[in-house]
Amino acid sequence: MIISNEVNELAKRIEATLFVHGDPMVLEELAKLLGRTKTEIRQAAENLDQALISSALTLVWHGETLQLATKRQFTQDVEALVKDAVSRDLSRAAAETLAVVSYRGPLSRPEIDYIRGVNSSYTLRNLLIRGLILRSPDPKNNRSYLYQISADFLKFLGLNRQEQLPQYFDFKKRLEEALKSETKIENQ
Amino acid sequence: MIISNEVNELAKRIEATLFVHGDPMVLEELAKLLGRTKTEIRQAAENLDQALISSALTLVWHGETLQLATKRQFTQDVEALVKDAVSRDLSRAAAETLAVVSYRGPLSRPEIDYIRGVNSSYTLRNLLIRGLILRSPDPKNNRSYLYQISADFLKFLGLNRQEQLPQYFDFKKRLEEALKSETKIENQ
Amino acid sequence: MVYKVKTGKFEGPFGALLDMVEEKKLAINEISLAEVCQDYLNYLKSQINMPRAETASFLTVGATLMLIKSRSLIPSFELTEEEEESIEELEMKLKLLKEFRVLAKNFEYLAKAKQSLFSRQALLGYNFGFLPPDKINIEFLREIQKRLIDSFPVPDLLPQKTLAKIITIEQKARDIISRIQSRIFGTLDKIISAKNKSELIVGFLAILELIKQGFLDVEQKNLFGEVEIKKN
Repeated sequence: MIISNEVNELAKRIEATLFVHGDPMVLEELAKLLGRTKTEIRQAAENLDQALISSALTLVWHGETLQLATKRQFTQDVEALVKDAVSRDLSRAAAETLAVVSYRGPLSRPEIDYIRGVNSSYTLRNLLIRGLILRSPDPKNNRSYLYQISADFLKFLGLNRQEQLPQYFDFKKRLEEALKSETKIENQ
Repeated sequence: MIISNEVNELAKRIEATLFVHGDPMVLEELAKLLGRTKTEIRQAAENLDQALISSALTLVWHGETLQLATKRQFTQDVEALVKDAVSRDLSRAAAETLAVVSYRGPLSRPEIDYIRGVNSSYTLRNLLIRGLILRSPDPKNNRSYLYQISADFLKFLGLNRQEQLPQYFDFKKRLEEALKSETKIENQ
Repeated sequence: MVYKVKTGKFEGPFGALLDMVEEKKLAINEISLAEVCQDYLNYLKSQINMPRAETASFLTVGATLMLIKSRSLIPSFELTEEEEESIEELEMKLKLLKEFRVLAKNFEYLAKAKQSLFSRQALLGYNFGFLPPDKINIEFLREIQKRLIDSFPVPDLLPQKTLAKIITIEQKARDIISRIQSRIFGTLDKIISAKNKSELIVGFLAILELIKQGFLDVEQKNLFGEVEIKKN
């Protein structure tokens, strides 16, 4: 396999920065650090994505963040090296809650409870501890939190982007139609 | 700049392994981990060296060890990043993690996560590189670390021993109770 | 060692109901819901350790199922607009949950496929000796630790009240039998004589149980008349 990859300088600077940063890095922060605009960063990152085709590494895009990770075909080689790895078991309640958060998030706990018809606080706490979901204060209600999936969750499933979730666009659309008729979400 | 890089599979496995491991790795260990001979590893590493010409990363050969690192021309970017990461005030999450490690350490990351109700891996890294906490291998579990307050930080606080922290025994007891109140399950 | 948060073993009324519909390989509609009504009530009765908060939501779904079942038994049974809506909502929510379950199955499958991506630890290999942050002192640490301890989740005690006034299905059934015996016949409203929604639900459950067991006979004299219940 012969691949031509003319990688521009900015793409490489991004690669070096993400390599050292390790964690997902916000595009905005990357732009500030490298003295470029967010658009330039995004473009160069696409470029880097292409260049990584022949590498063991890949870019994980999650929301406004970027992270460097190993490709899925190397899982078995590297997982033994990882300390305190996330347990691979997903209980049914956990998988169901993750499905709701993946396709409907960011959303609040009452909204998750409404869809599942059951109190999700224990399951959410468990997923937070495992780092599979993130929570942030609800900008509309500072006494409440919004939940969304994390980059770690995508990596856990072996995915690079949220859009790679099974049936992502298809399901999101159908879901919105189904919920259109339903406006009464009871807030506690 | 057009470069042809036919990277064989073993070279990529080495790349993935060194990426996750981070520290220099002895050839012998790499060979054992990937189920190949040292000669094969050495050959594939030469191959990887070539492939990395167009990357921001490079292979550092040091005696019998190999390490993946950023190329020298990106030193400035990387240093800016690192300086930025450690010059900031402690986030709320970092302060909380520091308090838990100070009062209840030595303890493992899962225990810290459990007490805080969120994943603490990022904040622990930050505290580690600032020298506020120390980590050591968990004698009971070789895939886990234990974290504790550093001697430097204790001194900085004006204390000789952890037990001199205000309300030490009271808080420690309550943290222990919180851990005990929930089911412990064996790892995998 | 991994610490795992205790998760409730109850999957909630929709989850349980969906299990029953799917077990019989039925589509989600009024006919199938009427069919699994009895299973659902039996399940409800068997769950003696169900948390109180859960019981309330289980009973609400039970009430909607009772409406569906009643209409299938008594075709002229009139439903209010609100009741019609609650049936529609139940169907909608079951369909929605079914969709999410398919997606959840995909996640479980992916998780088992062992294809996780791994990244590097942040700032690996860097060591700065000792870099203490500003504004950190003993008192600050104590305060942060205290706040964390104070925020530990306490067990849900709140729902205790919710069920205080709800009578169990068995109690209500006994009560109705004795009232039927003394009055021979009466209308549904009078027999149930519910003080609140929860009691009405339990009363409904009891009546249905008795009809099914052949204790009672249901009669509606004219199309919009009251439903009369007689002892057989």
